[in-house]
Amino acid sequence: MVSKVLVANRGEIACRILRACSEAGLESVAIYASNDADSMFVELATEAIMLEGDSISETYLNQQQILEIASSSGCDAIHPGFGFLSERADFARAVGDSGIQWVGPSPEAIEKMGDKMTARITMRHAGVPVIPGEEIEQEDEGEALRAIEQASSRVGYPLLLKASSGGGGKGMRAVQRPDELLDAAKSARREAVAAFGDGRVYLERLLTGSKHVEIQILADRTGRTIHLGERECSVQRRHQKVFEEAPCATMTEEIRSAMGQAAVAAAQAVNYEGAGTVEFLLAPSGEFFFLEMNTRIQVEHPVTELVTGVDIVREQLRIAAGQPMSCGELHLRGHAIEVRLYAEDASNNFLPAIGPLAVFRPPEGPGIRLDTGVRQGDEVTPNYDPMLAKLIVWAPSREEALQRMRRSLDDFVVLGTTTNLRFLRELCDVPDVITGDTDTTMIDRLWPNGWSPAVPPNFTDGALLVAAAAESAGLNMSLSVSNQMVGDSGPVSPFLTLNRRYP
Amino acid sequence: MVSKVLVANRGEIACRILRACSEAGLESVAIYASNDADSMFVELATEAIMLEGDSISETYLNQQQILEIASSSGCDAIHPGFGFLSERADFARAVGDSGIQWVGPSPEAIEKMGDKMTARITMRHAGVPVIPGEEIEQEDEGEALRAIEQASSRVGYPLLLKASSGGGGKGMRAVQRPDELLDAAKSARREAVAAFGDGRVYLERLLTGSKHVEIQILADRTGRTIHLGERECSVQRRHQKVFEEAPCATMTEEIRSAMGQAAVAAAQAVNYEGAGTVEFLLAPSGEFFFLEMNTRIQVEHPVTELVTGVDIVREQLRIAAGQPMSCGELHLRGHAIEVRLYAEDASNNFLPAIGPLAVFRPPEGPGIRLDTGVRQGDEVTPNYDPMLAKLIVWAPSREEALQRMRRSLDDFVVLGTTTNLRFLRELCDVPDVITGDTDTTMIDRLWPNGWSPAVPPNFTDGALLVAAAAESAGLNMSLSVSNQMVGDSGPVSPFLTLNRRYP
Amino acid sequence: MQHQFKGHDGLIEVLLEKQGDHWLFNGHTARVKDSRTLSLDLSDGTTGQATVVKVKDAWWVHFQGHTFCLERIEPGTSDGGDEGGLTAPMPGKVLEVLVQTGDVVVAGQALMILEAMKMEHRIVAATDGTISAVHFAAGDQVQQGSALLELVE
Amino acid sequence: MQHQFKGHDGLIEVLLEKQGDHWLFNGHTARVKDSRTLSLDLSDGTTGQATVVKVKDAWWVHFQGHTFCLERIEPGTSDGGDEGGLTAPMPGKVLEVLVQTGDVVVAGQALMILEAMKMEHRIVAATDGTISAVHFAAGDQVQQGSALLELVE
Repeated sequence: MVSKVLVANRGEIACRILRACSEAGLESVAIYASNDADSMFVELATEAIMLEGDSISETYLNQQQILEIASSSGCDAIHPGFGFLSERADFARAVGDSGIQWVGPSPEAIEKMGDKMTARITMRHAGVPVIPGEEIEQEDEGEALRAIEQASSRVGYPLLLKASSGGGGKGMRAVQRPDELLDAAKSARREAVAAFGDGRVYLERLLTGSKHVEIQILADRTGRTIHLGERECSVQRRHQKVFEEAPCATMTEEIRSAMGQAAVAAAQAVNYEGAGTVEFLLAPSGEFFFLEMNTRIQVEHPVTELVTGVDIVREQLRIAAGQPMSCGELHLRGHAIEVRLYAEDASNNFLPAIGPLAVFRPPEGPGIRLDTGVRQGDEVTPNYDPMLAKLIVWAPSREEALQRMRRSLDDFVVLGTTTNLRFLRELCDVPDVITGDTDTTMIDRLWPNGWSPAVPPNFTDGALLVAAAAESAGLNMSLSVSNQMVGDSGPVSPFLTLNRRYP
Repeated sequence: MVSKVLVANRGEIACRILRACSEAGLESVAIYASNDADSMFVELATEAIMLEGDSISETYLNQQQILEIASSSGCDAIHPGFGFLSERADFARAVGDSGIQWVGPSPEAIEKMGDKMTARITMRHAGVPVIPGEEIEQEDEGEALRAIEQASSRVGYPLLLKASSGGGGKGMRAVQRPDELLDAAKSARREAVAAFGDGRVYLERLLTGSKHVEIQILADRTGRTIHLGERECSVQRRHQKVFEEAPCATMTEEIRSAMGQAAVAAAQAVNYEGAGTVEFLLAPSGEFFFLEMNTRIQVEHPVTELVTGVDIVREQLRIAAGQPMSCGELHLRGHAIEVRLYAEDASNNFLPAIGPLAVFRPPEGPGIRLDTGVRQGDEVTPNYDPMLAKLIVWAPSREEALQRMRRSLDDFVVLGTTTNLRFLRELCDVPDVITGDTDTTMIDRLWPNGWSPAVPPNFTDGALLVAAAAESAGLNMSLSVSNQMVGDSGPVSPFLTLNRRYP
Repeated sequence: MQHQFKGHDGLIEVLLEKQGDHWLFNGHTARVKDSRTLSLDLSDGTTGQATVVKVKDAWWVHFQGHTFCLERIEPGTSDGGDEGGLTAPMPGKVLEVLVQTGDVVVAGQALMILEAMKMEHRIVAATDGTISAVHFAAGDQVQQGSALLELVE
Repeated sequence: MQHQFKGHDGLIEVLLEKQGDHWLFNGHTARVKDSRTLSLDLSDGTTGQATVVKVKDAWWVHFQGHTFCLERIEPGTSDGGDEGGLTAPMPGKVLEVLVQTGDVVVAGQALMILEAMKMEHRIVAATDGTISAVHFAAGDQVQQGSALLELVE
């Protein structure tokens, strides 16, 4: 039985989960750091409890404190969302030991998939294709380097060195020629030790021109494990996805079926429970290889929800409560695209940006979904991830979905903080995106020297005119307000300036 | 070819159509009365042209003026939306005669379905079941009354008198006993003459306890006519729908198939083209009877879009351009519910209300669609229909859709103008709504003496506390603003007060 | 503080208490979060955010799916400790300014006299304090809601 | 009127003309719709709504999918005919009030002197007109954006 869920997360995914709890008739508890006191997700829970401490490790990563809050507030389940503690097997184990239901797979499944070398070996045993390569078991530096050298000739060049505990590109090195190998191996190990306290690396053949395609999995305790089709997430900048879609434009029924079966086999190999994602590299040849499994809900889950009609978060809650998943036979319908709106300067190497969301006006109309944890008047701070929102569109066809995405991005107004809106909009006009011929190196290939916006000269003139006219017409009355409202919750409240006149 | 579309409508349906044009890459022209200059739909068109004149007949019903604007602005198509000129055969004919494409069926189809007596006869010939009854062809009052009296004994009591040109309950009388017949017939004819200049009436058996179920139709010029399943719209107040869903909760595959075939036959009988709706009464016995056909897009089309995945407005535009419709084989998926948010006092016989939308904050989250033509800061005036928005939710099951609708209505904040939000919210808890046992008399049956909200006493106390605290804390600074911003466009612009200090 | 609202069956009196930044009434507690939002904590344990806005004389309140429109009765004179009193209650004309910048005033003291809707209205100090600014002079037209004076406690 | 903005390669000068309620620059036209929206009519026939907001010194503008952040260079003195001049350009203190309600003034005439950021700023009339209200007196503290005086053309 699950009746009261603690959501151990913040921002848009906390909003997503808290609303699902509300619709499912479950009570919910939000936990928040003091700098999140006015954030939207805090308002969506039945109860909200402030975390003591300042840094992330004292708050959202503080297992002990979160467990105590869960117990004292009478929660019988914890949903970790993604990031933070979602893939910490020790936390999942501690939650279970406290008699609280973990909304996710067993600690053992998290461990097996969390160590990439173990995952490769497990998958190979389960008959799931992995990227040709070799694990290096030696821990001693000298022995490891010798083993890497020997393995490299078997794997072949170009190759990829990857840290077993790695993630987000850390401890990863592409090696083009044998003479680069030793330096690359040493630096990859150094980085991996620094970042994860674990220098183990493995070698993989470097597959260029491949697509990143992943399969959504659901498994319940009745023994049913199904896949919900694929998502393509090849369009990445700095190893982070920005443009995701379902289905994959170049997918065939045969590959989908084979990949889906492989993903189900991967999940069953670790007795998986709940929602998870098996990531593959899909080579132009149609061959695909296991990359890793994410043992949690994924940022891009909405595109799968829109084409399958399955509410993945509701199913997570059902499965955690011991119920069978509710979805029956699945049919993919239409096409969904998600873009990630970041507070970042796409024209300056995607550097994170901060500032007030002086105007935050999402697009409207049918087929548009916005998953966000911010609203107009909020402040973007350097404290957390700079993702502001996920804009997701659905349409009957991929062409119509791209049309709808273009209009949605054109209509999306965010002022006061630099965002990647225009970068996302230009992506929609890239020929490779239009044809679906995207691969993981596309952005680097298209903009080797960095991206900068193509602005019609007349538009720059027009913007100057607007700014000058607004200044002359005295619209800068809003100036003081934009500053005052910063950090304030609720819909924009420009009256604070006035109110503050009366101390 | 269609390249530039004039939208001869206003409000939310104009927004819906203009966005569809934008996504389809079509240019668009909005026409607006001067009191709509700051309305949202005006901003969504490629061009916006103001109509001269004040009253509706001088503006949105002014065929001549609209045709001239269409010609002079180079439009090659006119989309009439619903209401206004959408079912005026003479306008459809004039549009066609000007060489402009009418987005809708032929003038002949509109005429045949517009006159209800003709429609009954046409349907009977096409083999579509109509409600047992008789048409009264006599025009002379004395002869007509005699014919009505004779027909009444064949039709049986209780019966319904309906004006042939009627609509919206005008010229309609329920007659329970023979001694009420003559008075009812005279007054129905009087009302019909006054409202439509046409006193012809017909008799129908009064079918109590029936559901209002309608079938969405699409027909293109390649000869393909399909139905998109049913909508149930039984929940009505004052003959107007407020709660619509797809599919109908009690529908069987057999009835859907038979009703769908009847609807397709009805459309084919008038060589229908475009989107249309065939309305039926569905008796508890499973028998169904033709009510009327609406030869235009319908207010409640979104629920069909959400369960079929068809973008009906895009298909209208395709069909008008002479292209085949794009949708293939249809599968209904999940459940969609629409409620109509009206500016009205549900506790005072649903009397329309006016006022500023001082706060207008729609619910957020997956599976929610809002079709609206207003935003915070707009003024609700007595000039037009008091419908503010359509809130539509989709979920995998009817139970989940109701859960989502409850949460959405709880989260929807509209302040400054009285709305039916709470009435809609209480509807979601009515046992007949939960089981799906709704019929057209449900609201009258549930609240024979009118509806009033059930408010927990603590909540009233809480609201008083909030109002008193807000007053004491000086939050009424917003007072002057709420008044000033009225009639202003854009996001709330409380600075107008200040700006206006400088003339 | 005391406020009066129009109820279905006559006047409703709300006797408001203040403790720190909390407002109390009948065992319920409210706290201002921003100019449109209050946190509400009812005596039965129900908690949540209320949204509030004033339109003309009425406070509109939304709380957990319920909407209230509470028409406030302005006290006959404005010396009822009304803190909103330093703004113009309606459009009108300044008849007389009774203080100047720097004056020390006591709660209840008349500060300005307005003429509006053919009536005279006294603007009185809600608290003791010092006048830090006077925004209008005799003869000036004022709009509804205009800030008339500033008073620092 | 003239405004300066920071460009990638130095200063950009915008020489603004006003005709009725239209603002003109380089053959393009803009009209204020409300405090956040202007209608824009470019010389190539492109028309649409622009959304605008000022944050600190920068004007943020959105037009048809493009976002601009234009940092404005404040003129050294404020007698450049800037109509925004009747509001306080930054927080500060009123040093001197040079006019009173009812005074007839001409464009360019100094109306008030502010001290802010260790500098004196003259508030000048943008047009000929009559002073209809003076909101602050010498010695008053003002906030950035506060309306200082009212001028009726």
